[in-house]
Amino acid sequence: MADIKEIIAARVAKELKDGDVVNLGIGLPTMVANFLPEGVNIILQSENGMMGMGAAAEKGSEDVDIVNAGAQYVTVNPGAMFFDSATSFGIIRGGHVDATILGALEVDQHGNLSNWIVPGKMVPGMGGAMDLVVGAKKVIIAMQHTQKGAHKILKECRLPYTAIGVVDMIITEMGVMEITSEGIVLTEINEGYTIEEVQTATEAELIINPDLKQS
Amino acid sequence: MADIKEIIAARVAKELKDGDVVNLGIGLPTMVANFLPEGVNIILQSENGMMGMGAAAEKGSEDVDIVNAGAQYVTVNPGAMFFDSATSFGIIRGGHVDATILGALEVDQHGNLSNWIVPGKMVPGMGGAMDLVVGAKKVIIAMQHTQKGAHKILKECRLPYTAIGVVDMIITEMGVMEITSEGIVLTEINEGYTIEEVQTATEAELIINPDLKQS
Amino acid sequence: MKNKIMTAAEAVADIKDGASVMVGGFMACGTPEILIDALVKKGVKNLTVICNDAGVPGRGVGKLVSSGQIKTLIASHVGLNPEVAKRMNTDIEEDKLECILVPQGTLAEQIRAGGAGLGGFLTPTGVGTIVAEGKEVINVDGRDYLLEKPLKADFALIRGSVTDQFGNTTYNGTTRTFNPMMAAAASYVIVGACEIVETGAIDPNNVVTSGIFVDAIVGGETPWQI
Amino acid sequence: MKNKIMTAAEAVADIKDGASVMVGGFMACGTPEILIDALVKKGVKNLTVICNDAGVPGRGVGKLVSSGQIKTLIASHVGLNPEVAKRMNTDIEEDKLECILVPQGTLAEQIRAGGAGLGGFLTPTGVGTIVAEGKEVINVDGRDYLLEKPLKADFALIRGSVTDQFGNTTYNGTTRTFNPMMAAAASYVIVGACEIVETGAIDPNNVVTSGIFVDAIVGGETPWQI
Repeated sequence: MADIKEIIAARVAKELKDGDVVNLGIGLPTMVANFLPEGVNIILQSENGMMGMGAAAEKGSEDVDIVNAGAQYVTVNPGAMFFDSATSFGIIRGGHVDATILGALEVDQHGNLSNWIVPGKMVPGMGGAMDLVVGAKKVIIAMQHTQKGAHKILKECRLPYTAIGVVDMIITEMGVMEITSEGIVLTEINEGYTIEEVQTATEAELIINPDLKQS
Repeated sequence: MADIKEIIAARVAKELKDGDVVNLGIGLPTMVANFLPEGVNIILQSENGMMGMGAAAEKGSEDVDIVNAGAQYVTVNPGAMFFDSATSFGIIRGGHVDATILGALEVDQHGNLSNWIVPGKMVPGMGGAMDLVVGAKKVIIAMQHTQKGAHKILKECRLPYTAIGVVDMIITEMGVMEITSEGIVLTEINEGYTIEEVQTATEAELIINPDLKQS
Repeated sequence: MKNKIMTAAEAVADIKDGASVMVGGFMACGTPEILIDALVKKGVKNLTVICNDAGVPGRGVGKLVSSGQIKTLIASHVGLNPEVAKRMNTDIEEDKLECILVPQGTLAEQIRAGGAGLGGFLTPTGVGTIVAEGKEVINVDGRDYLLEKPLKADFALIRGSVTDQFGNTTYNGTTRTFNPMMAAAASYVIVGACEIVETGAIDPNNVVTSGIFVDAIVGGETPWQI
Repeated sequence: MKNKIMTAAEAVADIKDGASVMVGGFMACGTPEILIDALVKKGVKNLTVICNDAGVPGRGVGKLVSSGQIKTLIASHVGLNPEVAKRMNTDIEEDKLECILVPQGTLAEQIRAGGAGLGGFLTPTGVGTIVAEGKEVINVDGRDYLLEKPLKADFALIRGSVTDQFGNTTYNGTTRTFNPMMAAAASYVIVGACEIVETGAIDPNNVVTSGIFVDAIVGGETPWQI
């Protein structure tokens, strides 16, 4: 069986269309680029100042002036462009990024997101996350369904918000959920899980799509 | 006797220091660049997107992609730079232009300026003037003292304002005036004019500097 | 990815009566004449045109003024095109032009804000003048500012000096003007390009406008002849 | 015109205790290490440092965190430098660091506004979060925005890839980051340059930061060694 993170990343990749401008968060989201369907080329935006980011740089041939938002050496694709941080966030906040894919500490049924601070414990700063989730056309949360069994998909977020009402879709190893004005709709369930199991792993009450897909 | 416009432009030139960033309006102000003292090099900003503008382009060797704000073909000096209009007005509004020199329809004793519209008669638009006079560190009005005898230096502007309280200095063929919180101070008077003549040509009451210079 | 290179007629095909159209350039330096010409030929009416100025008769936006296709012109300066005043004051209803004058720095920043997802900005420009009429005045740290709102448009007509097939664009000299901000502030962006090169041929450090903003590229734009 | 080229020690000579200092770069990529080193050597205290992040220990702003010279850090992310959390929570008064966290896009725009003479701007970022605390919420056309104010500083430490003798600067790759906005938003601007060239050697179309912003140029900045 494939790694859980790979399963999630592969499913996220199916949400992307050819030519989409996409910002991938650090960690699992970065893996999405490895699972793009044939014929789908996306343009990666990196908030530190790059459009058209390529793959990680090979050891020994790094350009030390070119890093991604995780400070790792990367390459650029033909047609790439560098810009300053104000321009970068103009692109992000201005709705020119088709999709941003990132992890979460908590998401709730209103589409609220908390992923940047655990008061008193972890205060790394929000970086570009607040702008990304407010600005991108589509916000996809890619994460494991629970944190070692503890609910992450909640009725109401308990941690301080990153932004309110911004999440469009949650993709976990259990399936795919869409945030609607009625609540969280389970649209796909992964092989090996029952609806009951997904609901048990979710604090918010799931609406089951009548056309629920099994995958 | 030198041309009146040349007298004014030559006097304005003495206000500029080596290294100053200066925006010159169309017409008389443009002539200021011809009268810079020895050793004084200024950097001309052109609001249509250029720092380090040079002289007018010679006929036959124009670069059609390089014009000044009056749409005339110009050259650039070594160390020049081109930028977009938002950047250009960021420079202007941000206080990075040391002096802007422009004409006026009316100036008043509060430093209010009217130079962009005569309602019902002349409605060309303000162009960059409103930003320039609000943003530049020093606003010098260079103009003939009267409009065919009609007052232009007033107690209160009658035409719609370009901006309020922005004018620092007025230079005419009659002399030099500074705008202070007490009113307009005559600091220099040109050869051939008496204080009475200058006052008669001025609606606002002039304060005569005890150290009034004759030039 | 999709091919963005097309004819001028194809590029302006979706511009309909009543559309809002941003046009780059300053006194027509930096304005894509081939796209203006295509718009004149198409003959759409009641356009809202957003441009620094009205060009001059026979050049730039001036052509659209003369052809009577503009209903509302948002610009900072129209004094070099006498046709504008004539149409502002005409009694012939269908020739009538409304002109909204905006300080040049405010106009540039409004378009930037439109593309950058800002809800507005505070500028000291225009405080105490008729530009302030109807606008909110906000005092920040003792100084008054006008709250100016963002500007967006349905279309932008951009002039590129060098454009690659993806749409990455550079501008030569003072042709840059309003083009980069407009490219980000319009729903559908057309570049009239002087030169089209292979994607990747422009140094990524020197690209000014990203191809992600560009929907259509039309070659054959030529420098203005003196 | 005056010669701007000097040593790092000369360039930072006027930075006194309590000064506010903007530092370019993103995780130290684009940060002028030679200027940071000069500031560490000078040993000034109680600095307010404005930077995207806290660098990493031993690199970029991280050196100033470790040396205890920063009293207040305004940044968007400090998670890659554990020294920051330690100093935020210390009981030793003189080691204590206050950290003001700002969304990255807001920080970039605040610095831009500072340099561009804007009194503030309206951003949707942070609405409904703790970032909104104490800030005015303004509704424009049905959407809520936070009013964010401009940021300026006494000094800016900029990293240039190529700088001419007048100060015109270009940035290679992702070193551009906050450098261009900071160059316009500080009273005294120092460039740590990887390469210094004759004035006029950089194509005027490709200059990113104008030399008019630059007060001092220090050569000898070297790319980070892996």
